[in-house]
Amino acid sequence: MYQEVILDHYKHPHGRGLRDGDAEVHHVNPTCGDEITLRVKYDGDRIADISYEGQGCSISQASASVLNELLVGKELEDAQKIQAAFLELMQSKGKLEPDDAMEEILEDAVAFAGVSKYPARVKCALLSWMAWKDATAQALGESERKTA
Amino acid sequence: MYQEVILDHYKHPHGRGLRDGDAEVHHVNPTCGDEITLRVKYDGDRIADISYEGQGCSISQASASVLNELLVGKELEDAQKIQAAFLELMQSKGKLEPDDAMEEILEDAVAFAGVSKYPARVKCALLSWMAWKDATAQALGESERKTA
Amino acid sequence: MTTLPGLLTASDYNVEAIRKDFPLLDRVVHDGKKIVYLDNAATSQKPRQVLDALTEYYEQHNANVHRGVHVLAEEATALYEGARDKVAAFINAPSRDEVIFTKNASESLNLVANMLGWADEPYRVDRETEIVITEMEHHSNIVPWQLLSQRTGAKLKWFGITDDGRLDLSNIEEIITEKTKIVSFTLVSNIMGTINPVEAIIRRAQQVGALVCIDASQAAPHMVLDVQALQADFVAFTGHKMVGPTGIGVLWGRQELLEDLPPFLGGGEMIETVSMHSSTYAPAPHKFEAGTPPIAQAVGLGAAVDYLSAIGMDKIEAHEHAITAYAMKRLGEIPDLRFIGPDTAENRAATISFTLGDIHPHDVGQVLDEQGIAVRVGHHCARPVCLRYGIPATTRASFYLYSTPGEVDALVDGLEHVRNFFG
Amino acid sequence: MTTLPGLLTASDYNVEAIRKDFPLLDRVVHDGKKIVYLDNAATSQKPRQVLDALTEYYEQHNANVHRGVHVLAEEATALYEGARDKVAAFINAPSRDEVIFTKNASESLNLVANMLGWADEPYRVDRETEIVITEMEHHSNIVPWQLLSQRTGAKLKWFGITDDGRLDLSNIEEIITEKTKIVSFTLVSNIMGTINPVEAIIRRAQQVGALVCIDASQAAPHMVLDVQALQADFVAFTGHKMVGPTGIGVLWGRQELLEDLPPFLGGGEMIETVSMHSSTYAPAPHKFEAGTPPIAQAVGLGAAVDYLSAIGMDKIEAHEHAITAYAMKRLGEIPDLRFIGPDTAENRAATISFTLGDIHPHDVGQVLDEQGIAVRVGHHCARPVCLRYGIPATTRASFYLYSTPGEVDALVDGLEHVRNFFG
Ligand SMILES: Cc1ncc(COP(=O)(O)O)c(C=O)c1O
Ligand SMILES: Cc1ncc(COP(=O)(O)O)c(C=O)c1O
Repeated sequence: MYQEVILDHYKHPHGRGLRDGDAEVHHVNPTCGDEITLRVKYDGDRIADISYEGQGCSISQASASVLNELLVGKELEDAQKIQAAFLELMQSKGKLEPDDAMEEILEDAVAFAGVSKYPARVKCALLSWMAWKDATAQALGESERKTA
Repeated sequence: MYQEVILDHYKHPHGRGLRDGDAEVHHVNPTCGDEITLRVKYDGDRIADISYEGQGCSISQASASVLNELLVGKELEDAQKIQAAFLELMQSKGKLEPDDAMEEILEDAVAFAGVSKYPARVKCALLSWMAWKDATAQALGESERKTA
Repeated sequence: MTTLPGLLTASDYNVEAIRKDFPLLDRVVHDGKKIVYLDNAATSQKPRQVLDALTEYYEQHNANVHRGVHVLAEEATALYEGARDKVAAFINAPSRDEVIFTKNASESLNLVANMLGWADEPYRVDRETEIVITEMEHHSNIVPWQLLSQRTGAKLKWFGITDDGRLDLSNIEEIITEKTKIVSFTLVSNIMGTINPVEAIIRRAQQVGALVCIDASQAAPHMVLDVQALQADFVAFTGHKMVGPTGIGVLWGRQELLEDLPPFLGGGEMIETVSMHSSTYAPAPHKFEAGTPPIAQAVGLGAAVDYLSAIGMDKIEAHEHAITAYAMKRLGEIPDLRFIGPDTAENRAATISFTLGDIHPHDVGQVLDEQGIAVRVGHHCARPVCLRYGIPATTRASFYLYSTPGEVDALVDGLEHVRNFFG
Repeated sequence: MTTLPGLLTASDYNVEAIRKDFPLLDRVVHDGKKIVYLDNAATSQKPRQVLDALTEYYEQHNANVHRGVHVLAEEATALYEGARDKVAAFINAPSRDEVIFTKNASESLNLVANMLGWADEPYRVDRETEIVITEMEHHSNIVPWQLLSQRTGAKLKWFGITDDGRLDLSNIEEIITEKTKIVSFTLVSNIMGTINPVEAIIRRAQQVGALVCIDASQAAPHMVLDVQALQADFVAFTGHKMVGPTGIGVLWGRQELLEDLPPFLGGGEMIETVSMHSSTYAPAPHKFEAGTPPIAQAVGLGAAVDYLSAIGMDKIEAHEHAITAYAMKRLGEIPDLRFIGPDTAENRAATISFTLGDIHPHDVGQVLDEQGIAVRVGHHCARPVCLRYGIPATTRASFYLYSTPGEVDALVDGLEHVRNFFG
């Protein structure tokens, strides 16, 4: 499961640190103590920034880095498509072989395909993505329920 | 376990019915609903009467009848010896082969030897004996604890 | 015996093949008598498939659940949670997260009582409110409510029983009122076999906004159980009566309720995060599963529902109904035999209580046992029913998917012997 | 490796023969790697002898207990109550009636908390009184007391932990006061392995007349447990950590207390007599065992204590101590490895937590798992300890009677690999 790409993101995370944002959320993975504080900044429907700080395993750290890399600069609608694809991949229990179309959407995030075989780690990979979803809902004033 | 003697006592109980007494107790075997109300009458240290009324299985009924037959007319000290011997027999889990000495003390009550193999029935056989012990304690003003 | 009315033919329901799955049914007692096991309402026997699932779990996958990244922990978790999926499907639960594993039905029922005792409004049971049960409940659906009533001041009320062993609902409007917070009753009586009219009770409870808890301990093993069709709020049952292991029970509850109601037992597994000052709780079902759960036993229960489903609950029900009808007919022919409970096979399950003249049930049971026939005698943890009928105890024969007409015949012959013995 | 200091020789303690009793230890994972099972503090593996006892129970004797006159019911009752005798002897209980079977240690601890919450004076916990625990408790010995404190208004206090993983008793007179009703603490920490000084705490508790509850979940499997020598009032532990089945726990309590304290769960088995209006309760232990108990699991636990006793708890303790000392030495040589807890083998059990540089424990555990080594990572249901040391989680290796020096070596090699991988 430890693809080179994942280790790279882990060792050299993108966009780490807390910067100005429209909303801030704090998510915890109670089973392992992974934590993330994440802020989103929107410029209309465009994601201007995703900044974060947290502690956790290589998977959760790398995943937050990939999230930042993939989503910052995107329109909300596109970001949601990416998020949906990532969620699908992570819930596939290792049974989904990423094809070219998926790779186009998910880019570096396809490296997490192997993680989906490990139920205990799926939550690590999803932590920052769930936090982003939650923060977005808050920032844009929706009242979605927290899906920790 | 159903010795002839037991069936006889069951069908033709001795001294059944409630008569005048110095103390009355009511004992219940909660696992099967056997119940007995028992009165003792003392004449000094001599057991003048044991009267009882109850519902229950052949074992508990026959045992009360045997109790009455054996103990009425006895001195308390002798009665306690008989009671102790009966208790020992009933707790023997079928491993005690009544000898002549025991038979001399217990008379008809040795027929209950077979019952001691059946843990669920031992309580039935002991119900009236425990009630007698309790009633005696009350009648003679002792403060023994109930041993239901 | 294959001409028994209603009995499925061997091609539809091969009872001899089923019996071969149950090692205990070959047990020989009292010098060579093959056991005739008619104590299924107390507990059922276990098929090889369930025992194998237990052994395989312990030999190949045993680990603690939910907390590990190693392969055994993941396998054990998948098996445990997989059992939850199976049970959810078995009772047609809308969501797997509505299935809580407990140690037995008694814990499930205590869990409901305690949730409500500690709940906030609108669920809170307190001195202004009322609890409704029935006179035909198992002690496990009486005592938790008595305790709750004592500890909260709520008033405990109950439905009585008619002479023929049915719930007396004639005063339903006085029993279930605007003050009623919870109505808890058994779907099938464990002493009389009565199948209770769920709909009438639920309708009234819904009118007044009371929650409904159904004790399905004697139903889940024997009939199709569909919690959505039942429309109750909670449904409790127990593994050991449905060919599963001891040590496992289930509480199903509606999701919104499980979200809103407070936890009962505290500890590992049921928390989200703990500090010395305060804790937050995991979402249901974990909120209600404190400590290491009965992992192997849940896996065993999963194998049990697989086993029952493969045969088909509808077929099991039909088989038992035919056996019951036959047993009622043959038992009814015995002089002095008095049924305690409905005297027809309609709306009743395969549990038959009776008295035999004035021979005490203990004696009936003992003499049957000497012939290798295992029935239960006593108050069957439903003493109020005995009080109601003015009897100290009953003899109870209860059948299951592996029972045969031949076993009914053995019982009838055995009872003849009892009558002669004490006659 | 036979020259390890303190390791018993094969004639005294044949670890290879012991390993053969445990089928799971032959399990092969991840393409041919034989499992190295170092997650014993979470749960232990089970010997063939225990699995056989379970199977034999179900195949030969299965029936419900305490209520029947038939031969199976009598056999099942004798086996179940026989298990109680075995457990009583194992912990040197003055009376078998002081041994209550629960589903796990968590239920045992909740039982104590709830008994006291519903008790009359002098035991009653209420807003005038205080509860004392420690910062190194398992969540199962924290949350029940937090709930009790919230629900009664009693104040919850606790002992802190020193930098080297010991209880800080320096302020014992301020923590345990005249207001203290109950002191509940763990004999052995499940995260740090610390063995706590029982005597000092008991002495102070006795001075002020507080009850003492000991969580022996991590002690009962590993050392001689003598409840009379401990002088506590309650002792809780759990079957699955001591080579027994899941689904069974124990609460030992002093007889007078069990007589005086109120029941917790209500239902069948725990009653003396029931009417719709009120019920009376059976004497202990049955008063606290509502519903069909975990019968097979109790029988399995009986077989487990037989198994452990046949080897000898003193020998198991000595074996584990030698393994622990060796592991501490070898792990201590790894750069960046920091022990969380005592850094010597004295007064500590065979459970070792550590961090490895800034590699997250999840990653440590995963890479070890790929090599077939099963350790636990996380907060081990003792999150306050992680908070105390400012870490999110630890990696924990825990040994048992079947652990070998070779498994310690495998762990050390595995950790080297982890360091290189993330280095
Ligand atoms: C110290 C301690 N206490 C209590 C428990 C709870 O035991 P169980 O999960 O079996 O209820 C555990 C183990 O999980 C433990 O290690
Ligand atoms: C109707 C009913 N409810 C509840 C129970 C309690 O089940 P358990 O003893 O498994 O808790 C039983 C069986 O004993 C029962 O028959």
